[in-house]
Amino acid sequence: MKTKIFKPKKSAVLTQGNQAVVEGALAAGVEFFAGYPITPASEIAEGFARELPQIGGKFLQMEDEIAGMAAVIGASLAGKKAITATSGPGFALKQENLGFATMIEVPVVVVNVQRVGPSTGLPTAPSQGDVMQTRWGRNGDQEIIALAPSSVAESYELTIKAVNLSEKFRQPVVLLLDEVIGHLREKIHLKSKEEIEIYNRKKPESNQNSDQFLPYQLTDDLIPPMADYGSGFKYHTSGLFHDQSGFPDGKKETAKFMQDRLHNKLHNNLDQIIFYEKNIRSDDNAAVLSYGSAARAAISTVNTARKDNLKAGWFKLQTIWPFAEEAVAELAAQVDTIIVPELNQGQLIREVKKAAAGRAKVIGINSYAGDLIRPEEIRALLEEVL
Amino acid sequence: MKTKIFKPKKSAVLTQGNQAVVEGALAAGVEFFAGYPITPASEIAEGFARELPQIGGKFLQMEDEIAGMAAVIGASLAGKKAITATSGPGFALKQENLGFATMIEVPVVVVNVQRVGPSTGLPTAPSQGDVMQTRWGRNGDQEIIALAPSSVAESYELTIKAVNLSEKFRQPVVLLLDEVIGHLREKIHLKSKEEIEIYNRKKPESNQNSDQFLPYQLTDDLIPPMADYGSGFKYHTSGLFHDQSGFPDGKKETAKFMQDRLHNKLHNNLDQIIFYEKNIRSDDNAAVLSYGSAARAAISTVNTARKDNLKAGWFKLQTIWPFAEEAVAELAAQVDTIIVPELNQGQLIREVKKAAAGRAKVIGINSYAGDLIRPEEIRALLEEVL
Amino acid sequence: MARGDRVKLENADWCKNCGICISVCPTNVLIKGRDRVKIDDLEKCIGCQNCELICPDFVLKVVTQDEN
Amino acid sequence: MARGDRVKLENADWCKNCGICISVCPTNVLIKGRDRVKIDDLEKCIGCQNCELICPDFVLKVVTQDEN
Amino acid sequence: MDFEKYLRIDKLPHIWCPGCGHGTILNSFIRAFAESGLDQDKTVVISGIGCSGRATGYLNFDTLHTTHGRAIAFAAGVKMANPGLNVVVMTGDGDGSAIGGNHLIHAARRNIDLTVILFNNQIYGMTGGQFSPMTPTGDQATTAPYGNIDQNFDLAKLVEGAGGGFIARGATHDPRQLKKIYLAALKHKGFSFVESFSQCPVSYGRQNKAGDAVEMLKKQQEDTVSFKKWQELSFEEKQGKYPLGILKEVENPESEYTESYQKIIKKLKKEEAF
Amino acid sequence: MDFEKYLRIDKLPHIWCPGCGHGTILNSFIRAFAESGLDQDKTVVISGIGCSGRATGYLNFDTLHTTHGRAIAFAAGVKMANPGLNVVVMTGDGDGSAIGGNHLIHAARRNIDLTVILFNNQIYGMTGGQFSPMTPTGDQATTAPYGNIDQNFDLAKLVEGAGGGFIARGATHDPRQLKKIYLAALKHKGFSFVESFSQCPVSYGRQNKAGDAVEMLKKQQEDTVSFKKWQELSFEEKQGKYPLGILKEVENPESEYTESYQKIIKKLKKEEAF
Amino acid sequence: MSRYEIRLSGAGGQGMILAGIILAESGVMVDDLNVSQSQSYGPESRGGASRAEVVFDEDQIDFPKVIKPDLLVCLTQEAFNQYGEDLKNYGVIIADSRIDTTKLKDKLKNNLYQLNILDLAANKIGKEISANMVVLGIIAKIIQKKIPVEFIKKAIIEKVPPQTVDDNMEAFELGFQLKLDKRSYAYGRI
Amino acid sequence: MSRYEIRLSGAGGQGMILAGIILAESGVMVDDLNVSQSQSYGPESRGGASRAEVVFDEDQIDFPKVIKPDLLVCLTQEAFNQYGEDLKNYGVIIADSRIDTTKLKDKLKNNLYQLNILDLAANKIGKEISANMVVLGIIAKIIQKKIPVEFIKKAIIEKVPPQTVDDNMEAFELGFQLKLDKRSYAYGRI
Ligand SMILES: Cc1ncc(C[n+]2csc(CCOP(=O)(O)OP(=O)(O)O)c2C)c(N)n1
Ligand SMILES: Cc1ncc(C[n+]2csc(CCOP(=O)(O)OP(=O)(O)O)c2C)c(N)n1
Ligand code: SF4
Ligand code: SF4
Ligand code: SF4
Ligand code: SF4
Ligand code: SF4
Ligand code: SF4
Ligand SMILES: [Mg+2]
Ligand SMILES: [Mg+2]
Repeated sequence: MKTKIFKPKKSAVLTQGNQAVVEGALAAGVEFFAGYPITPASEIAEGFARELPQIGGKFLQMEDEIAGMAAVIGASLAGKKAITATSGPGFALKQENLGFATMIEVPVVVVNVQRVGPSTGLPTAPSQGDVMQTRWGRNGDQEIIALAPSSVAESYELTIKAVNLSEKFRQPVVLLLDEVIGHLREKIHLKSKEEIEIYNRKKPESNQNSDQFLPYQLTDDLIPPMADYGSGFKYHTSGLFHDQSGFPDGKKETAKFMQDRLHNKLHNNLDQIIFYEKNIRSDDNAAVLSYGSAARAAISTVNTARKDNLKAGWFKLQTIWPFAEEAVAELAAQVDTIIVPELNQGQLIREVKKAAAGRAKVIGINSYAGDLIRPEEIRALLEEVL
Repeated sequence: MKTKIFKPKKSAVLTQGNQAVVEGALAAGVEFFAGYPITPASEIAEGFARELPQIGGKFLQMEDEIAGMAAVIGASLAGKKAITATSGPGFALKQENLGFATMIEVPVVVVNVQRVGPSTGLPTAPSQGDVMQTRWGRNGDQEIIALAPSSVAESYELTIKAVNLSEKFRQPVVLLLDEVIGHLREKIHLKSKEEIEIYNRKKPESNQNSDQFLPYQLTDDLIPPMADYGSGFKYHTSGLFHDQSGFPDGKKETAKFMQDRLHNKLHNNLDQIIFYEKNIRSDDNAAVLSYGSAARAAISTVNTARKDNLKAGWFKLQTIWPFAEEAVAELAAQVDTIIVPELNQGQLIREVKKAAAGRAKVIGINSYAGDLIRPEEIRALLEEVL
Repeated sequence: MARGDRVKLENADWCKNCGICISVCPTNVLIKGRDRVKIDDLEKCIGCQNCELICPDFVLKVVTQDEN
Repeated sequence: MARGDRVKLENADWCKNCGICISVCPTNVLIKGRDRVKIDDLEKCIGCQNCELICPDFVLKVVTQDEN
Repeated sequence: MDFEKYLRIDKLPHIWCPGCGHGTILNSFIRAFAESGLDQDKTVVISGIGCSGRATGYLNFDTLHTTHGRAIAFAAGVKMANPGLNVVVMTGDGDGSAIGGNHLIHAARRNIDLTVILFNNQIYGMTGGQFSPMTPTGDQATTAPYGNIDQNFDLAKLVEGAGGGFIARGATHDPRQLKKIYLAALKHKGFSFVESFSQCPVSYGRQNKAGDAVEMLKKQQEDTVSFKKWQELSFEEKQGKYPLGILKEVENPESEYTESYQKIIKKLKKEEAF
Repeated sequence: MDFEKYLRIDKLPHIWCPGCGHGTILNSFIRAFAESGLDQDKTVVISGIGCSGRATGYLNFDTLHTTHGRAIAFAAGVKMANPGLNVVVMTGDGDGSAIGGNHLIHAARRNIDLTVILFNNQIYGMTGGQFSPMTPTGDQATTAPYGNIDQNFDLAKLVEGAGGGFIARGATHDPRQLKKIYLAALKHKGFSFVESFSQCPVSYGRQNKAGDAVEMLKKQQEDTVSFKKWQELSFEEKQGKYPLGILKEVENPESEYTESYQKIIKKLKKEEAF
Repeated sequence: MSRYEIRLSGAGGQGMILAGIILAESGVMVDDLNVSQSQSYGPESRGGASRAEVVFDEDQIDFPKVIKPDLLVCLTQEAFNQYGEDLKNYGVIIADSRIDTTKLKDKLKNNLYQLNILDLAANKIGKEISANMVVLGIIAKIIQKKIPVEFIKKAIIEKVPPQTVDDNMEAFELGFQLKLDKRSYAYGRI
Repeated sequence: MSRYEIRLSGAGGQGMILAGIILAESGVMVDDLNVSQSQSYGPESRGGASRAEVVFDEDQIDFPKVIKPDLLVCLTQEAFNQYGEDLKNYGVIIADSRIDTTKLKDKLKNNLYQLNILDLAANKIGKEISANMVVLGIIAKIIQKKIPVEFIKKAIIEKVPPQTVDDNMEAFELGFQLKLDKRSYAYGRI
């Protein structure tokens, strides 16, 4: 049997985006995967099936996506960093339990390698059509953290970040790739253990009296310490609104308090959650704001356009949700036009428009039938507005 | 056995919102229900279980919500007007097949009697937390029609409208009630057959040659005629992007063409889809924009406020999606402030803000833990802004 | 089980007066009360635990008599 | 089945050369070709239909000889 | 019985209706658990949504009240992540055999070491009496006002058909047997399934004019017979009768899922060592 | 065989790989259908997602290519809405027994008059060879690089456990029998289930070094035996062998679901008449 | 009548919800009168406090729930403690005699009628469960100018199981006969 | 080298994707060279035209797919028809000799090398499937100034099944030996 052992490798490797997710997750300490295969995300499951048993971790192929989502939540409660991966239609099936994970505050990462929808759509073509599904695919208002890599290297980096954020905020995190990034092979540099910052969930103090343990304790940072199953706390968890003890009481005050805490634990810490890169010069009149695979064309276009003295800059979101409202508002105050290329009919542009609130013109470039947006298209629009 | 036969009844009756949905659906010609019970929507299933066999229609309790959604789509393809009902968590489970229904253009109505989420949340308390889930709960961009009644009478009326719209546009329609409207009993007036306008889906001409039949024919109105199963056309339907013949060809042009047609068949006809009521006087400075149960407090407040000479008006959306962008933009041009009370953390207000684009101040009043918004709260804010 | 074991309303407050214990008692020790079950004649109790084991509400406990 | 029934490459274009038909022919009528199956010796065909029934690609049809 | 040890006393009395059999199931379960010698701190109990789903709130273990129908899938994740934990699932007939039917059969197929206790009250109790896959044909339910036309599952057969290794059926009228079965199920290495007949005097009983809990228990007793006796019955006599007891027990700890996985890990470690 | 009548000739050749057994299943199906005397115009064929799911694209009926795993649920809706239609479901082992397992057992339980043909190639073919609930223990799959540790279902037993009335198993190496079985299944009033062994030389065969389609068919033949013969085998001889043929057929058209429902409608009509 | 709001509160199982529905049904029989009826669901409805509300209005009923009751009925201490002081200043409180009302705000003392509803039902009808019909009788008297007593009786007959009609009507009459003289202004506001 | 784009096209099963991956792997061995490699998935990848792309750049690779190839390989008529004219004006087209190239735009005629790749593989190696290695040999020669031939060979050895290494290397050498003289400017642009 030819097996690949996960161990420090030569640092420069040719890696597929989907495999980079596997490498990133393992580097961040993930020990559990459960899921159900689907194009174009199956390589992630396959990668974990290969790698996890080698480090004593567990790979579980479940009967469907719903079960896969349930199993990773269970594994996380049992103390393991856990991840699942799917694509649009399967992501829809995971939503109910994703909401449950938010409610009971379980760290877990959900990867969605997007393909063109609606429905079965074009299973092997790229899309960014699940940006809004990520934010709103469930009942209720709850926030979610979502990151979107634009390269194989970023797939590796942001997977590590996703795991860390989920651990830090006791919160499910979604990683949005798309078919192009998932299947792209690029040369990337893997990091050594020392180079990687890892965050592990806060646990109850070891001297914590188990009788007084509050699994949803109100702490200063609004993030309750989390006890592994089997560590003696014998605590209760429920998808009903619950008080600090974890028990539902049916009271509206309790629900209100919890809704607010869930919201604030993220919104008090946006600086730790929202990542973006930008290159905007003080005299740029237009900016191309993008994320994921669309960012590749965006940056490429701006780089060439600048050689031709066009006054354009770029802004690349790595964190999609919560949306970088402030930074984008600032951007809108600076430039006249923001161009938002997306592989959908215009999803995140809605947030950009809201943040811009009329201060800058916001124009979308949309490809929603499986083609990448090409630099020429963005260039043409840039020339038009500049 | 004590059974209630569905037949023309005395016109004024005390009816629960959930029962009004049943009455409305039957009046509109619905002959099929499939679903899975869930609080606070179960009375809808129970109503159909009682009524449908009496008119020769079919009630099917399936093993879960996914199957319920599938079955109504199947029934619709077999030529019956079909409906299902659920609440937030079950609605999440229906999303994948709801996307399929949009893709293959099947008329079907999905009722969601909203309760407080996320997750199991507060199952017996009202919410408008699924407004965004309705629009975005699936993979891809596809549009949806969604109506939201604010009273028992409107539940009856809008159910009829929902069935009609779904038939007319070969399109799933979502009806968003909430726990209060669903369980409220009000005196309503049922209509006689003559008073009700019914729309039946367009079918292929009877002399249509079955060999030349194109199940997704490009027609002027962009709505292909729909053949019942068993009527001899032997056509194919798929959740993959397909051409006029119904067969997928994997081509991006086909996908693009189809995405655009699906979008345009609704957007070319917004006047037939978007319903609202308003009472804005030319000198009103503020408007309360609302929908569903929140509209009751909104209108009540405005009516009393006017007695105290406050310059306020109201705007009640019956159609939530597609959003009444134009009408709201117009409203924003007229008043200084738009108040948007919602039983969520602010969902439809996002659309209002986008439409207002800075022309009016848009302020939300949000209750998201199971309490109704009360007239006093709106009044206080009105006084503050006026 | 030691002779002299007898039933006790260990968590009387939890009793919902469902009557199941009464129906399984071989010696008619228990009877319905207004809000909860009552011990009619403790002396008849043979400590068989039928009632304790079936009570859905954890009300009853068979204890050695001196605990009672 | 009338005597004289013989195999025919009814939809030759669809043949994927998988070889299944060859393996089920009792009289070695068929052989692999470059892109598709070939009839080696039609005369050996006994019209048993083994090949027609198992062909996954609807290539083969047994017909009475004069149709061939 | 030391209630305080296994119950969350401060959460009692529970919300179940007077005479609800679910309480008897809990009662029998904690006795079985006490006798099992298993480590309470290393035991996780997981439930779905329904009246039965509320069981976890009263049990003094690590407890998880999940989404409707998915408890077994959560449990599989917990068990795989830490095979050292004892994992018990408490589910309803709707939760476990309607929406959750798939997870049930797949867990049985994989032979993963879970103890699944299905509270079968033959109805959706929590939502007010819609029929479930366990409601007998002909019965009344709020969604079967003219009598249920669905055939009900024989869950023991279903789980056996799925490959389950330990299959048993108990009933609340015989808590002694119920306890014994739970004990055996807890001790069984591999997937174990216990269908537990429970009476729901409210959501099932009222519409079916089944009388109060006491009458329902009497009926339950009449409809059931020990597995041993049942085997001796003629085909005709078996109709409408359900055998109680351990119906199947295959000792095959080798094929238990987490063990099989562990073997792969061990094997790879060895390979690496070379 | 009049291919033009039952196939969409213009869609052929199909996309299946050379030697894929799915084509043989279609071949046998259309022959059975032709013989059945059923009205082609009144017949709907519904599939899920997978290589098997593509079957509907080639069949000249009203055809529906649904979402992954849900074909049976769609079919139930079609059949209930118009019981006059013949409804056939074509599903894969992943589609029908993994994600769609619940719909399968519930349709069997209800005894709704569908003909379910499950293409069992023991693998997720379409997505490139991940193991399915039908992949034998020990086999290779892209998600089981160290050998599959899952136990596979015996689908016939599962469907029987769920209450299915017509259960059969056929295999592509014997298309004559396959056709006969399909014919019987089509004619059976009530739920009928035919597991159909199919070879996947690409997604299954390659990783398992199973050779080409011809070799796989040979192996298939070795692993199977007629139901009649199988019954005469000793317990040991049965191991690893699958019986082929009609394994169970209960004639009970009375309990067919749409009929039972029709009875309610009739009864209510009568009541109204008074 | 202009907007008139009734809140019925008690324990789960005391039939307050049925009473609310019957009141609403009687309102339906009045031409041009609008009716909204709601109740509390949720944990409270199984045990704990239970609440039913009815709003009548000749105009359109904008807000469908009770804003401040004109008429409040409390059958249990728990219900009284929770709702007892939430009513219009001219509103009427009907409380069962078993309830300790000493803590009621002084300014509301005048609005309070304390009546032996439960005892009447238990002793005269022999079923405490009939208390809801006693309550309906009391309310019928209060609102009889606007909703004919016959309509309420008709609604009772339609809504209760046939074999219980007699008992229920008897309980209704008991309630209707109870004395409610001293603060007749309560009637005027209807 | 500055950005250099290669597109390999042929039929599914001709190993174009493996060839692309091997090229990319060889680029990884070059310090400070960035590499992006992609391919077409979808219906085309099972039968029909198949496509693999490799982009090399010493700078960061912004757009990861080929914008306009510097080097285009077509093994089938279908691939040639689809991609044949989409390349930089100074780009190089490598087409198999079986392809009818008469319809190629005149201005591109000079960019075309037509080589008997498939025949070489079929006749000299005995397996047409080795054509992809012949192609790699040709490309290796073209890009040897920037990517050492040894790196490509090493990548081949790593990526093909051990027992096929010899055949594959032989095919590679066949390709490498093919004459490519007349338009040497193609090399200069690398
Ligand atoms: C996704 C989803 N669908 C439906 C429901 C509503 N629901 C809650 S419990 C339940 C049925 C409970 O029945 P059962 O499992 O038999 O438990 P019981 O209450 O009878 O103990 C249903 C349908 C839900 N909470 N979530
Ligand atoms: C919700 C969802 N999950 C997963 C997939 C991906 N998917 C498509 S086909 C398939 C498996 C197909 O296997 P099987 O049913 O055995 O059919 P086969 O291809 O082997 O004929 C999977 C997992 C999907 N399309 N949708
Ligand atoms: S069984 Fe328990 S709850 Fe029921 S009456 Fe007896 S003691 Fe009370
Ligand atoms: S222990 Fe036995 S005898 Fe005593 S009260 Fe209980 S059931 Fe009766
Ligand atoms: S079985 Fe059919 S496809 Fe295969 S080689 Fe023979 S004719 Fe061709
Ligand atoms: S019909 Fe029979 S004998 Fe003739 S070619 Fe086919 S398999 Fe051979
Ligand atoms: S409704 Fe039935 S199952 Fe639920 S608590 Fe009451 S008696 Fe028990
Ligand atoms: S992958 Fe397997 S199942 Fe799919 S078409 Fe190819 S051989 Fe058939
Ligand atoms: Mg139940
Ligand atoms: Mg398969």
